[in-house]
Amino acid sequence: MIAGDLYYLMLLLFSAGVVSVLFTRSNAKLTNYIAHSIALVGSITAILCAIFVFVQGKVDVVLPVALPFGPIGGSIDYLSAYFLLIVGVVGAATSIYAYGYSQEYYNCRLPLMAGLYNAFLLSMVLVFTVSHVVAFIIAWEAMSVISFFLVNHEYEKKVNTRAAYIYIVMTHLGTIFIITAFLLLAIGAGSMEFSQLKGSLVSETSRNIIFVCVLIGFGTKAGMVPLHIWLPRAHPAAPSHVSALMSGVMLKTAIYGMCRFFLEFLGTGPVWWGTLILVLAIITAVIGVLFAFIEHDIKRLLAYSSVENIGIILLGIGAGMVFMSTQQPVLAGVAFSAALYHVFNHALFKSVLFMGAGAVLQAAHTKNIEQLGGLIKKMPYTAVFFLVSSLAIAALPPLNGFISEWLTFQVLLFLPQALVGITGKVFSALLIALLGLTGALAAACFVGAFGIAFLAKPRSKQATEAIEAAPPMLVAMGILAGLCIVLGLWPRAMLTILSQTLMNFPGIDSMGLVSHDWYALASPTGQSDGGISTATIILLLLSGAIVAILLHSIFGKGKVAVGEVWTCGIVPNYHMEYTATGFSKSIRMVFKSIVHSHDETVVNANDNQYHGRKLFYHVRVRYLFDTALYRPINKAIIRTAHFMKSIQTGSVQLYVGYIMVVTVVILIWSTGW
Amino acid sequence: MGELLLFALFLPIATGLTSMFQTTTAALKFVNLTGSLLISSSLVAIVYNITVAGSFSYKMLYVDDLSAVLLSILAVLIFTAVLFSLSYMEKDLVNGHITFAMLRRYYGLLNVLIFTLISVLTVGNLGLMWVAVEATTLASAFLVAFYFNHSALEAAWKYIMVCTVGICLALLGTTLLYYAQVSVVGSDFQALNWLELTKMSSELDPAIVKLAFVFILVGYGTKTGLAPMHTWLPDAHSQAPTPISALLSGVVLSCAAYAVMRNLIVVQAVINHEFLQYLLIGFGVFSIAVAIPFILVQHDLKRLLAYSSVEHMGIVILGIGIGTTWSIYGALLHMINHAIAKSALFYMAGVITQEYQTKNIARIRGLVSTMPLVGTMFIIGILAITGTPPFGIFISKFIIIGAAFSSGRMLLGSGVLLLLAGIFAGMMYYCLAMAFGPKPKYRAANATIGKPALMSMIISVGLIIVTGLYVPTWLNDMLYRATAIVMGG
Amino acid sequence: MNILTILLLFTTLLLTRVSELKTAVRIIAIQSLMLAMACTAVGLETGEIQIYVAAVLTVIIKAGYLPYVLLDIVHTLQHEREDHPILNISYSSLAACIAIVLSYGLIDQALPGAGSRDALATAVAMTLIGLLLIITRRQAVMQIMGMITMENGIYLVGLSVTKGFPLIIELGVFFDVLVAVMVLSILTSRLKLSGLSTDTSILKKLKG
Amino acid sequence: MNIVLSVIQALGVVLLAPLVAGVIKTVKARLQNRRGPKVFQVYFDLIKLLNKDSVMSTTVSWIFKITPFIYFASGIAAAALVPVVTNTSSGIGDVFTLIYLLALGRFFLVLASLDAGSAFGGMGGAREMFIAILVEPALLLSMMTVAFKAQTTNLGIMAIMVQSSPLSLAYVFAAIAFFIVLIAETGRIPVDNPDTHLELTMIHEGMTLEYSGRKLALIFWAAAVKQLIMILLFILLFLPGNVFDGAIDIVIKVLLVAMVIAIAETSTNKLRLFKVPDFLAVSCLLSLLALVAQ
Repeated sequence: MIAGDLYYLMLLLFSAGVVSVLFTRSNAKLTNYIAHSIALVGSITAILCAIFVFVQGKVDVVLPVALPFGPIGGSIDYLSAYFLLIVGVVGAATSIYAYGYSQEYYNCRLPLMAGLYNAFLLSMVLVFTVSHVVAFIIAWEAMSVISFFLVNHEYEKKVNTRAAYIYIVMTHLGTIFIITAFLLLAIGAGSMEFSQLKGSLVSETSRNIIFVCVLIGFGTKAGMVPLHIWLPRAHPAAPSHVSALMSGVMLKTAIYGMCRFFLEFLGTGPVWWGTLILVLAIITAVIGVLFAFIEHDIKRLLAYSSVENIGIILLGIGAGMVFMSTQQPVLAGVAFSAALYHVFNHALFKSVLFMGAGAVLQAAHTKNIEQLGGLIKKMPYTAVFFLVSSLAIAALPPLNGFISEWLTFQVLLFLPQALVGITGKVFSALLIALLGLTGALAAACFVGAFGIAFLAKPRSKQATEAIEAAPPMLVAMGILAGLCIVLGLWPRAMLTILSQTLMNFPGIDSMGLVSHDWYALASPTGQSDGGISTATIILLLLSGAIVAILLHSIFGKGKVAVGEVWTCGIVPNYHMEYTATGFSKSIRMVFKSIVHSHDETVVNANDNQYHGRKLFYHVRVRYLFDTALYRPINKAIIRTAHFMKSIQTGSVQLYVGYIMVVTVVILIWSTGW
Repeated sequence: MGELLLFALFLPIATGLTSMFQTTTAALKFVNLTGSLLISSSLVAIVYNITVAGSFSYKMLYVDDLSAVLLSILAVLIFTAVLFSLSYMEKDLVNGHITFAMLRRYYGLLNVLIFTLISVLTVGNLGLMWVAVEATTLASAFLVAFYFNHSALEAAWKYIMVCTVGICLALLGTTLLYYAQVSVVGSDFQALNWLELTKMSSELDPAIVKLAFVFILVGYGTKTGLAPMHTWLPDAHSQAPTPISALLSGVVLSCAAYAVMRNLIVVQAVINHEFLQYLLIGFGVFSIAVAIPFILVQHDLKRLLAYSSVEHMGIVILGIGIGTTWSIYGALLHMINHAIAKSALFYMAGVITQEYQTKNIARIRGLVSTMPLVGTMFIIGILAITGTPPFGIFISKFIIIGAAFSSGRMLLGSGVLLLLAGIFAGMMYYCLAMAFGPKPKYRAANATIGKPALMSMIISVGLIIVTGLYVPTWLNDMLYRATAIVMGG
Repeated sequence: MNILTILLLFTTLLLTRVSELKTAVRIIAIQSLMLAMACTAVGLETGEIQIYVAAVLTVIIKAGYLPYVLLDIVHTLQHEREDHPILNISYSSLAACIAIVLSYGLIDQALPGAGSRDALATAVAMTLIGLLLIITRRQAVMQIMGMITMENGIYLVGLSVTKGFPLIIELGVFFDVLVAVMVLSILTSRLKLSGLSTDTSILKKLKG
Repeated sequence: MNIVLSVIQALGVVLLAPLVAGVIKTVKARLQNRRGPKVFQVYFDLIKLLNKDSVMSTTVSWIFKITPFIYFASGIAAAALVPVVTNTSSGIGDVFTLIYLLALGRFFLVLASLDAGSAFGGMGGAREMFIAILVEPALLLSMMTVAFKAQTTNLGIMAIMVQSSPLSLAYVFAAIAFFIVLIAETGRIPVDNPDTHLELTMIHEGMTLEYSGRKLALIFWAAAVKQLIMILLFILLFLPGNVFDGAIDIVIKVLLVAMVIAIAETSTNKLRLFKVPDFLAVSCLLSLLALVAQ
């Protein structure tokens, strides 16, 4: 099997990448190029491996570890291959990007970072491919720990360490639920091999418990509200290409896990499973995008938008489960295709956005978009790629985001077939409306981000001095942005892969969407005229543009005078430009119950009231879930701990007393047996 | 073989005596290094013999695979501990914390402690085992009080008081067990030899045996550091010289657990299994739970580690209590992993406290910048001790939890997982606080760590990392045989 | 035999009432002597040599050497007496009585018909009262007393149910007791030297 | 075949859109007892603008330059999707496509408004986005009332279904709901005032403030197109049954709706910006009622 060999080669390469930094650590340049080249080759190998699996069928491999659980192996079926493909594509791009971006870190522990970067890719690959409970959990936790170190890489900033701490604790809590879910299945099956785990072997109650555990466990990793608090902290803290990987791929490991459980292990469940997921999903989407919209730190903004997109993906999964439980395989197939399609899309454009943010950060040394502006002239290519991916993430045609969003909408449209009755109808309608709200908010959010960061005049000195990013970074962004367009125009390619990915799972018929002509997107119900055609859309847009150009030039070529903006007679400067704060003000006011910003104050920095007033506008947003949920819990725990500590008073008499009491108690208790 | 055993018992005495007569630090170091090497290698030889030739009995001495597991721990820890002491204690000497006479006494007592530990693991008789266990307490008492400052004295006093009271109860239990044996066969017979006891265990009077086991469990449990008898543990660990803390939590606790197991083997034939399981599981879970608040809110680095020992002994006893093959296997493996990881952590804590001249966590900052290697290993160690993959402790923890599940105690399993998460949160919090953050101005500005100390840490950490992904076959088989012994097969 | 047990019980109860350390040590000595006599009594019954050895050892170590050492320490610490025990004199003797009742109950419950009932009950009571002393007394020396009492109690248990351990174990136990008390007394004198009183209830620096 | 039809139809919509705008203007003027401009005045305005030279700010980038074309193109593309002549246009007329095409135009227009770097532009853009965010769910909800019944989002099928079904309470609710959306989407009183340049109230005008000459013409035109599209959607999806047959019916309905808009505009006065959410909430509630009533 070529795929198997490629797999081992890939593992070998990534491990080599980890080891290589030990030898090259003296020379930063060398470290950068060698380590990241290895990562690049490894990622490409991953892509090839995935392709071969799709061509030749699933392969099984054995991992070189000796643990008291018997032989531990991996198996790369289509689902694994699909996610392997994602790792490969994004990993390759980020590796190229790293050539340029790592120069920031030449005197900031680059060897460590490069090594961890390779290890991170390795761990993610393993998570997607291993087929043994213990191996999965080891890979899973290793992934978390490695990314934790990467988040904490710039530990000179206290906030990063804090973020890393919250991240590792949250993810550890999540892992507990995952372990519980796995063990419950494993004792049912009497084996820890994935192939043996079957939901049919455990009781109904434990199936429900497993479902809840999976939801919490993987939901924590995915950043499902209200378990998302680590995400907007951790992602910005990591180096940008790592943030790209974390948002683009690592979050998807959770989706992968959910798919494994819901499609393979647990089997079809009651309707409330899917419904619960749907509810959580829509909450996640709306909350995420709201917080993204009011955010000024561009990387935090992107992180919150990841939360939103996870919500959209979960919508697909939830709907799919509902359809599975009501025996509608075709619709289930569509739903899961929508989810997985969006998984890939989000991996692409979110990576580009994070890379773009990284380029901006490198050029202007700030993540605060209020400080930026006018970058479109300084960094034209970055701007283009950022714009393309913004359009994609805003789900605008003719880009890939639109396709997956359209599919999701279709799925929700047909939801009443599963959730019959008026409530089902109203529920679905609300879901659609809220998804629409999410989409609009996302569009607004990225209009704001791009408009404030890249357009108009620079708002600070460093923004004025910004320069275009290094060629490798541009190449990396270009590749992925290009893929965004391709997948937007050529949905059939992805849908074919998806249909194969979902083929073998029970209760799913994924063939419905693959239509005969390359550009078309068939309707979920297969009826002839329910679908859309990307070709038509692009054609119409082009013809419209032509008409516009004709109109524009029909009356000869008019002169174009160039002049300053009229600002009531004052020389225009950047103080007059609209700010991100202002841009999101109205939304902050309408949704104040969720994104309530307390103490919005205007401060006069200049002590003289009348002459040379210098006004600053301060906003502090109250993060609902921190203040309302996590801080109280934290306080309570610490208080209890303080109280409990009073048992160790230091009095030896008391200590001996404990022994006496214990003895007597046990003696009395033992007489009962 | 018998000679080998005697040799192993004799060596530490010899080393101790010779080191009492040394006059230079160099000579002292040489003697102890060679001594420890010899002791460890002889122990390794014993373990090897057991793995190939099975159990072996010689006069009052008896070793089998169960002892072999503990002996292999002992072999590793004796070597690393002595190796670490070489540079650590010398630094104390240079800093003027101790005099040369004290140094000599240190090595003397250390070897006595080693002797008692070996004898605990090699005697074949519950009564003698009691004597040996009590002897470990007494031998280590002066080591706890080594610096003879106020807190050291206090710690030692509590250590002896609490432990001896506990051990007295164990003696009471042993006496009752003896009574049970005597009332079956005459007193002239192989008294308290556990092979005999195990043979006839089914004939013993359940009521007395139960009574006896309660006392024995409370007694040895005190030494094992089970809550609520653990109270001596943090004091002793935090005041003793660091190598001793490592030995205490690595070996002494494990040896006490070993004593519990030995008695368990005898009694489980007659006592209601439910009762035993509830008792042990109860103690185990309670120990884990009690450790949490002290780890969540802690100011003293060594106490932090000490409470983590309480937790881990809880896990071990829990594993034994669940009582399936799988769980006991896990418990034994957990003993090994914990011993190595915790000793490594204590060594690092020792170096850190020496460089920063404080045990106060709040004053320790920027480890990775002051001493990169130790800092990194410290983080790894903390991750390992909190049961994060891919390190050994995760494997054994996972096995025990898995056993809890497969024995139908799902709630117990996931509950324990949650408790462990609490401990993880606490440990990581302080670990990050110490490892990162700003580089201190004056403290540990130019940290100099002795080669031997570094070596011992590297060995231990290396072992932690290896055992995470690779459990050698001989160890695997040995553990399975030991498990069979504990199961009473 | 019975008389001896009664006397042992009496000495033990007496121990809960004294506050003068010297007296306490003397009482311990007497108690140990009683124990030795009990030993010999058992020896007379069974006629086993090892029990006589045990008796001799008891006399030498517990009744002779240890009290001597302890008295030594008590001399070094002037006018240290158990003035304010955690549980005052009358209450602690009340607790002692409860302990006796408890032990009788325990014996009847757990080991009916094992050895002589009174001896066993006395032994268990001594153990409990020993614990009680450790818990309710502040003075280091008094706690040592408590411990020795416990030891004696357990020894008496052994004596009354199994006619004593095999010799080798016996020796080991004696050795341990000896060393334990030695260590404790050294620590006590160290406490004294390090400028503290030997009031163990102020040893509360290490907590949490 | 379908493509050609739809392109023709799109051109038709484009050509007629200014007329509708003119009609609304005239009717409104008459209601206010003014003579008002001629019905065809809008065409003259556009031609005049197309002849003019234009001024461009120094700060703007290529975004500003291409926006008018994209805006216009998205308008035309959207127009092609509305099933006026192309009733069962397979694979083209899709609700979500239409909505997101309009969103595409808006996206760029708002970017352009930020591009010039003037306070008014930003303000206009921010408000436009604000309105759009609130309109989106209302629009979708009202559309769903029909789509759920038709079990598809293809406009053609939906239109046929609607035209062939009798008038019911559901349609009344849905129609009102969508009419509110229409007002908000096309930026008319009481949400926005299309013909004011008063800084504090303007939204759409604010965004286009920096445009002049032929680019402004394109944007105006596209806006008119968008308005006509919304009116057509209203007619086709929310007014079941047809009085006359074929094109006449649609024309008459369009004129009627235009008058209704004019009346609505004269009889109400502009809402405060933060009253708009309540206004749209009404629409959402009506849509839900319509759903329930089906």
